Amino acid sequence: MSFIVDAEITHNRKVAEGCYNLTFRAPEITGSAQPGQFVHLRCGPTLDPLLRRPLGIQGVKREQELVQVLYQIVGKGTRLLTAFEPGGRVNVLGPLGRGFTLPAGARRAALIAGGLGIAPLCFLYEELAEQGIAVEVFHGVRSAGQVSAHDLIPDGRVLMASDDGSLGYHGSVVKMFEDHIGLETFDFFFATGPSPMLRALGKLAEQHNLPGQVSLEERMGCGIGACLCCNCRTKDKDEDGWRYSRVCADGPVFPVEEVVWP
Amino acid sequence: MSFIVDAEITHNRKVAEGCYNLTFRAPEITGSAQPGQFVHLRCGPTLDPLLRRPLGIQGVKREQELVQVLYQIVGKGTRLLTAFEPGGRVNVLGPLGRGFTLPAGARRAALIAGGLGIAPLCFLYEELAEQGIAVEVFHGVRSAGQVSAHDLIPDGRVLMASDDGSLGYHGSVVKMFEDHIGLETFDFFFATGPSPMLRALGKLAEQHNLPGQVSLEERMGCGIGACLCCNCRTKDKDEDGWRYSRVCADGPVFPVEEVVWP
Amino acid sequence: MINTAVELAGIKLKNPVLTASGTFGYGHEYAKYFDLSRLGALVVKTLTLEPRKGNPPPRIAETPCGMLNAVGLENPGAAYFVREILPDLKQYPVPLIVSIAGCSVDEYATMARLMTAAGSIDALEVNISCPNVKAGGIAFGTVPEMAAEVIRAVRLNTDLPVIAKLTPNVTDIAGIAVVVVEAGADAVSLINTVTGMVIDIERRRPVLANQVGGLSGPAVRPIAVRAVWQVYRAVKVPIIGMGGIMEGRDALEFMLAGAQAVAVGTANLVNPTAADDVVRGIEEYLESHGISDVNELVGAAHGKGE
Amino acid sequence: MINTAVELAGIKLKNPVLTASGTFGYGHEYAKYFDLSRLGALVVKTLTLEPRKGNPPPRIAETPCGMLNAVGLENPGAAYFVREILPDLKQYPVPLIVSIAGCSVDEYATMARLMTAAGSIDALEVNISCPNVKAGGIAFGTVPEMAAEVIRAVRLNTDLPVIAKLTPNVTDIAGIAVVVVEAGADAVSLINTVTGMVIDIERRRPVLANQVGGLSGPAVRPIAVRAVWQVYRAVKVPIIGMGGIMEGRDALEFMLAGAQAVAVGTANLVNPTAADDVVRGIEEYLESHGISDVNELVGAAHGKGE
Ligand SMILES: Cc1cc2nc3c(=O)[nH]c(=O)nc-3n(C[C@H](O)[C@H](O)[C@H](O)COP(=O)(O)OP(=O)(O)OC[C@H]3O[C@@H](n4cnc5c(N)ncnc54)[C@H](O)[C@@H]3O)c2cc1C
Ligand SMILES: Cc1cc2nc3c(=O)[nH]c(=O)nc-3n(C[C@H](O)[C@H](O)[C@H](O)COP(=O)(O)OP(=O)(O)OC[C@H]3O[C@@H](n4cnc5c(N)ncnc54)[C@H](O)[C@@H]3O)c2cc1C
Ligand SMILES: Cc1cc2nc3c(=O)[nH]c(=O)nc-3n(C[C@H](O)[C@H](O)[C@H](O)COP(=O)(O)O)c2cc1C
Ligand SMILES: Cc1cc2nc3c(=O)[nH]c(=O)nc-3n(C[C@H](O)[C@H](O)[C@H](O)COP(=O)(O)O)c2cc1C
Ligand code: FES
Ligand code: FES
Repeated sequence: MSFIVDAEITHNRKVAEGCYNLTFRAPEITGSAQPGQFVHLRCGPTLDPLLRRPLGIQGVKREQELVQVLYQIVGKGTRLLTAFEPGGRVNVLGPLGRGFTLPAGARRAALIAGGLGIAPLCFLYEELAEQGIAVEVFHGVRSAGQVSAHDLIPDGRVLMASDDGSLGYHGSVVKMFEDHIGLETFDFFFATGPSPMLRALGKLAEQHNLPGQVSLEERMGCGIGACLCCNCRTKDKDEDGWRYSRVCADGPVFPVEEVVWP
Repeated sequence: MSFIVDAEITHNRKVAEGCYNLTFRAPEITGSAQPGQFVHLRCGPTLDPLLRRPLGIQGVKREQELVQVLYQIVGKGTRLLTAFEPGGRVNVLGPLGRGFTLPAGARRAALIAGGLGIAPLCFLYEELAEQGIAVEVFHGVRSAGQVSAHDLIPDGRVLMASDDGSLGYHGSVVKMFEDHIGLETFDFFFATGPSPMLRALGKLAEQHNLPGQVSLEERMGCGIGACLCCNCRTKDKDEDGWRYSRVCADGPVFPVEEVVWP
Repeated sequence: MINTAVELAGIKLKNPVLTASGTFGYGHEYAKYFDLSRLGALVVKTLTLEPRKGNPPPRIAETPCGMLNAVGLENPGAAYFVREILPDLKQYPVPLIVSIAGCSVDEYATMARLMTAAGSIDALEVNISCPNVKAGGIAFGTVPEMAAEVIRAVRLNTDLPVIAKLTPNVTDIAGIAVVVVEAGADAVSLINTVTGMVIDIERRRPVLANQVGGLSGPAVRPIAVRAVWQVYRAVKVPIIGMGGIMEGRDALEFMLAGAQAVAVGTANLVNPTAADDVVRGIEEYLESHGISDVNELVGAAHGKGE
Repeated sequence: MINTAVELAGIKLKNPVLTASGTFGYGHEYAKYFDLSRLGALVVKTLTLEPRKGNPPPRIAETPCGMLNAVGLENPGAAYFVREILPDLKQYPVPLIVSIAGCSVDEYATMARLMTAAGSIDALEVNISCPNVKAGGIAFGTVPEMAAEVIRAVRLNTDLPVIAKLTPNVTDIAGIAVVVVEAGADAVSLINTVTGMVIDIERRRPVLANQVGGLSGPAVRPIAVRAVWQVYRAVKVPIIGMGGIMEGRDALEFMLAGAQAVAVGTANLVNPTAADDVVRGIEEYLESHGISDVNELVGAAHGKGE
């Protein structure tokens, strides 16, 4: 079930260069939101921009009925979002999509994020921690000064990687994770981030036969599975070996082995 | 000379149902603005609405470099204007158009306004008062509770008319003014308001051979005389007896005897 | 009592608001957000004989007050639709209009036969924007003779009302309307999307994998209203108007221009309750303006003597 | 050093940014807001042989991210232009392109002769969106043969570069481009406005006195970029791209699609310095992307093998 809510904004603050934390009150959403699901936001009252913007749910505070998202200024829509003020309203559709699911029997999980992909993993982290799953977080950023899992998950086991080496491991988070596969054993991984990173991780998972789930991103229209605008390839038994799935409704989270990488 | 200014907003308050007072700081504009001129405003940061909105200048405070306008919620643009907050910015082009001019030798003037047409006449009133011209204000509104010249020009000689009789004279402001033509003599009149009112006044002026100036309204594009979108008919010596003038650049104020009423 | 019911090529609709093909899936996605029986009729995503995978991603690009889509007629095919989806659709007490397309005249004819045989369908909307493979990929809808041929073939293969859906990508949309009506269309739908393109200046390539896409949304509304206005003067059959309808007042523009019914498209993507909101907006206008029958508005903007 | 100069049908422009005819008057209104010599070239409001009063008001209506205009080619006529305006225009050190139109092929020919004789004009832009009185008011630009005939007549009556300005209200704009180039056009300008309509639901009449108007502004940009893309593949002559350019990045979309130059139209109405802002935006893009010559961008979105 999902809802259209004119939600009261309680926070909209810069947390790092170009990156903001938006919190709004939406009991309809906190009631059922699952880690890996997203919300679809209108960025203003006019017809420009026209479409909603999808943002992963970073966390919910069920008692206070608050939903938190973390967003980065990319273009027109996210830039307009920065002008939203506490006390004002944001029109939200959600929670949407299929979130992460924990396979039966998994005891140790790796959470692997690139950039702001860390947001939905914060939510997942909390749920896994509650269920007593051992979790290690691998987070890659471009450089120090960006939002980092260290700050978002202060009590977690977090390893940071940065492209420029200014924070933690020098290199890609996938490479850092790869180095760890030999050292530790994970029953399962959950990953979010830009498409090239997930693709690299997908190859790695295949090589090492690692089960996991990845959260994909694609440009969206409706967000509810109706317009077929957010397609990605997934494995299928037909002659081509693949079919199109809808990131918004069949995903955004897919079992890594089902994804056909572009 | 006119300017494009990202002006700081100092006030944006409701003054009557559906009617707001917007004040912004724009030394470029206060420097040269004349009564009857207008400013052309952008109503938001996006492409919707696309066009600027013309609003007459209600007054300027030269020392404080403030420009005041009075606007009424009509549609999309003016509705968006109500959300502008002090401290924020409004993009203004102005001052634009040709304002009122006092004919040599005039000693007694009538200012005749319908509805929010009163705004530019407030500015004119001040200038005329400074020049020692005797002024009587005739203001027509739909009913009591709307912005009235009584409040805007508290120290002036003001006569109110209302369509429903709830304030002052019961009937149109043109009719009220007509009743006064016999009683008093005016060298000149200045009028602003909706087109049917000005047309009625135009006929009256012709009958009584009263000289005056009227400020016309038309939908505008550029506001600076380039696009030819804001045409009105004025008298001309050609075979048709009229030509198109540009409300934004040849007006908005025209000598009443030059206007060809639709 | 205010009447919002209209008749469309023999089908009685409780109000003039339809969903635009392709923007409302097969209905059930939206049933979560409002009661579908509030609609005048349900128009489903275009179906073709064989399943189609459609175009690779990205399929969508936002534009000022609009969007481009290049879904490429992804659909599960006629057989699957009849077997798996149609039975489900019957649960909604609302007239059902099925949109069909094909890459050859024969395919259109077959689709008409199959859908008619399937039963519980109230009308066929023929999407003639499909490329004609034989004519080198030129859309059927852009050439009067080809458009007429498709409609004739459909007409011969169904006893359901036939609605021809026209593309605006032509010099003379009224001319196309005239020939499809002569060929047997009981109504015309307009407009389909306008061909457009957005280029990503960082990648220096078109945003859409398909390069060009179909422009829809409020940006095209003036084009659509004009098309309805022109077609209303050219043909006698009812018109279903669409293109950028976001709220009741937009729908009213179309009706005043001559549309007997309207369809809500892109707005569904922005707001899942949009179609219902449009119904309500029309009702409110009729009430506040003291108009007792929505049919009075149809074509009213043409005035008397024109 | 970054090069922003382009060549357009033999004219050297210091940058690819022009003004779109009809949105920049005869230039001097804008000279108050920025130095006109910043422009690649000045394109003035379309002129006809006789003065034209144009259409009654209202001539403008706002639409989502766009506007309709129905100015109706108001202009003071060729003689007045040559006598009163042209001498003034010479003061601006910027190439001058004069837009001409007529209601008959002869009138186009005469206009070409007059303007060529007037001197100090760098090129003629031929606005073929004008209705052909002999052909019952159908716009010259919508029928390939008529478009070609107009361009041939102009070509025979001038030694100035001839730019054909195309209308998007056609099924196949690339086809029209091909015939006007064959008829002698040295360049093509696209797009002119898209026919549209807005209805006032309170008055229940079209907003514009002329009923229909021309849609322009960001709303039409995807249509215009697509047109440039298609025409670039069809002809070898330079293209001047326009339609909804508000800032540098929009202009770059057109160049990447194949435009050698761009024109800023509606944006001038929204912001008098828009054309200058576009020049600056292009310069900034070139700098920040390390591109030394703007010509490298022309058509770059078509990729290599296509
Ligand atoms: C399921 C999902 C979850 C996401 N979660 C987050 C998150 O938690 N935090 C965050 O900062 N970003 C997230 N994104 C990306 C975010 O949606 C885009 O950055 C945002 O839509 C950009 O909008 P814009 O107007 O600023 O950019 P513009 O480039 O102006 O947007 C133009 C169009 O492209 C779309 N678009 C642009 N980039 C993306 C993208 N990467 N993915 C999908 N659509 C895009 C926009 O939605 C819009 O329709 C998520 C995307 C998806 C699909
Ligand atoms: C010279 C001049 C001075 C004006 N001074 C004032 C003033 O001091 N206070 C005030 O409240 N109003 C004034 N108006 C009218 C004001 O411009 C319109 O009410 C306003 O533009 C409506 O915009 P909107 O977006 O709210 O309405 P919408 O109806 O959504 O606007 C749609 C389009 O129509 C135009 N439009 C609508 N109504 C008018 C109108 N009456 N005149 C011109 N264009 C219109 C808009 O500018 C816009 O382009 C003046 C108009 C002119 C021409
Ligand atoms: C995502 C999307 C998919 C569409 N798919 C179809 C389709 O399958 N068949 C069809 O006839 N029209 C299709 N259309 C066109 C719409 O039905 C409609 O004609 C057009 O979008 C204009 O209306 P709008 O502006 O309200 O969306 C589609 C439009 C969109 C936006
Ligand atoms: C108010 C206005 C007047 C116009 N007048 C003319 C004209 O006289 N001749 C012409 O060829 N094009 C004319 N046009 C079309 C523009 O030159 C341009 O082709 C079109 O508006 C698309 O560009 P834009 O979206 O940047 O405005 C006019 C456009 C507008 C908005
Ligand atoms: S965004 Fe519409 S189906 Fe996914
Ligand atoms: S608004 Fe452009 S000329 Fe007056």
